[in-house]
Amino acid sequence: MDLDVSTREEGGRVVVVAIGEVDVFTAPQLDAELSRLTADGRTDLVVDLSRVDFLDSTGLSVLVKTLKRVREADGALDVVVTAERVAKVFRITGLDQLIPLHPSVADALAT
Amino acid sequence: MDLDVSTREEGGRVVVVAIGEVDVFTAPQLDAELSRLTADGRTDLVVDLSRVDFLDSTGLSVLVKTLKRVREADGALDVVVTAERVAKVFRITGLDQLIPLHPSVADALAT
Amino acid sequence: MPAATLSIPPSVEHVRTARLVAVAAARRAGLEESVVDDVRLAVGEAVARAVLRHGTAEIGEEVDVVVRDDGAIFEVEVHDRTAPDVGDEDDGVALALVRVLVPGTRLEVRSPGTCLTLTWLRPVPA
Amino acid sequence: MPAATLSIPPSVEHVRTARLVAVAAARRAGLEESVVDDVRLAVGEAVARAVLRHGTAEIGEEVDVVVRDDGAIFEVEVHDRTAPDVGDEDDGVALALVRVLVPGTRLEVRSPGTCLTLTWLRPVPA
Ligand SMILES: Nc1ncnc2c1ncn2[C@@H]1O[C@H](COP(=O)(O)OP(=O)(O)O)[C@@H](O)[C@H]1O
Ligand SMILES: Nc1ncnc2c1ncn2[C@@H]1O[C@H](COP(=O)(O)OP(=O)(O)O)[C@@H](O)[C@H]1O
Repeated sequence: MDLDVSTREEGGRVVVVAIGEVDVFTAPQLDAELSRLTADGRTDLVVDLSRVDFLDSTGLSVLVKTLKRVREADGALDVVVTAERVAKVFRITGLDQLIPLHPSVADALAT
Repeated sequence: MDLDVSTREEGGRVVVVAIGEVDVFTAPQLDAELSRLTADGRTDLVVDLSRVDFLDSTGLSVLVKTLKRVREADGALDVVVTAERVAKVFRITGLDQLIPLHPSVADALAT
Repeated sequence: MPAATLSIPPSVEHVRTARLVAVAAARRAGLEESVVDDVRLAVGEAVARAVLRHGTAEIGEEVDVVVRDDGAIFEVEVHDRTAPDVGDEDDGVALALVRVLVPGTRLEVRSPGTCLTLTWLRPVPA
Repeated sequence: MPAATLSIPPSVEHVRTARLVAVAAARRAGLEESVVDDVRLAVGEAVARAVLRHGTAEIGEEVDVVVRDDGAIFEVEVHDRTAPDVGDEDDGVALALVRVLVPGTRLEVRSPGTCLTLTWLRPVPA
């Protein structure tokens, strides 16, 4: 209801699209999808947050957890962020230093 | 902040565009603009509510008041409504029988 | 326990806050989006009525809104603190609209004011 | 009088309601939109922390949120009903984020629980 999570393949990577709000209530949905993918060995991930208008620390924790799993498997995690409100959460926690942020999926796939 | 009201001329009529929510707090803004226009003898009006996502009975009262003034001056009042949520308020009060509703400004001007 | 209990000052700028809370709770309760629209409008009218009555009666205290999501019903109570005979002219259209939107609306005297209770049936969970 | 007083059940689905109320009040207070973003995030973290503490301590009672807009300051108090020594592990990131966003954050014991007070300076009216 507040968050919609879907997955597709594009440019040889797995793109996970989140739409809505990622918070303490909805983050488990995103966590479930990312955990399912990494457990399946799908560790070359782009998480598209361009249609997410709110993200809290629970959402960041899901991404940090995913980053660890992806790195252990020599995979990669890129995140697409467009809303300044969301970008700010990455900046103030310093997470933008650990996870590459991109302005579009095309940009994330081109790296 | 919650409501923005602006006025322009188009097709020989005065088009008043409301953007936001028209409720008990903001309706006085719409009332002020419509009262100013009718007091100036501008009584051939189109009120564009296509970007209004909420309208309560206070908003309806402003339109009813405007309708009376416009009729007294042999003018006309047309209203543009696109959101079902807003259309419903007109329907359940029967105000759609008194005020012609249109799907677009172009349509309102063509009548 | 109510899904939300909200108190706001009796001024029209705060009516929107009550609508936001009621709509959020209605979505949580799983009401259809068209019913959520009715909740938004009816609660807005009921709270506007309460705020305007406080204005007429020159009562500065808060208006209270209680949202309940209990079993099969979704219910919103709007409490004002005005005497029942206050300003029955001004809130005519608002109250009429509430009654049309929410057939089971109850208006009671509940000290220290009046209480308008709006009730919706919740769809049975699948 | 507070701009809004809200009580919610201690479950994560209701945290969003508290964000909505705080954001509506912040806009009414005339805060800049970038500050409103900080209010949304910080209040969300503070209320999530309170709700999670209630979960850890198995306390079923409500979490209370009081929003004040008094003169030069805009302030949000989040009251939980847990003992101060409950679950200081789980709310680490949330609390750290609140402290970064809102430098004047105060965490106090206020019976029957803890109270987190977030304070923003309001721009002087033009
Ligand atoms: N917002 C954040 N910024 C930076 N690091 C974070 C953030 N959130 C979590 N972390 C780090 O990620 C790790 C795991 O996060 P946490 O959510 O606490 O664990 P888990 O995902 O196992 O529940 C911790 O080491 C924590 O410090
Ligand atoms: N929602 C509505 N539907 C139908 N008629 C309405 C509605 N709102 C107001 N009216 C009618 O419009 C007239 C003026 O409305 P009202 O707001 O009470 O007066 P005023 O605009 O002078 O304050 C009244 O006769 C009232 O019945």
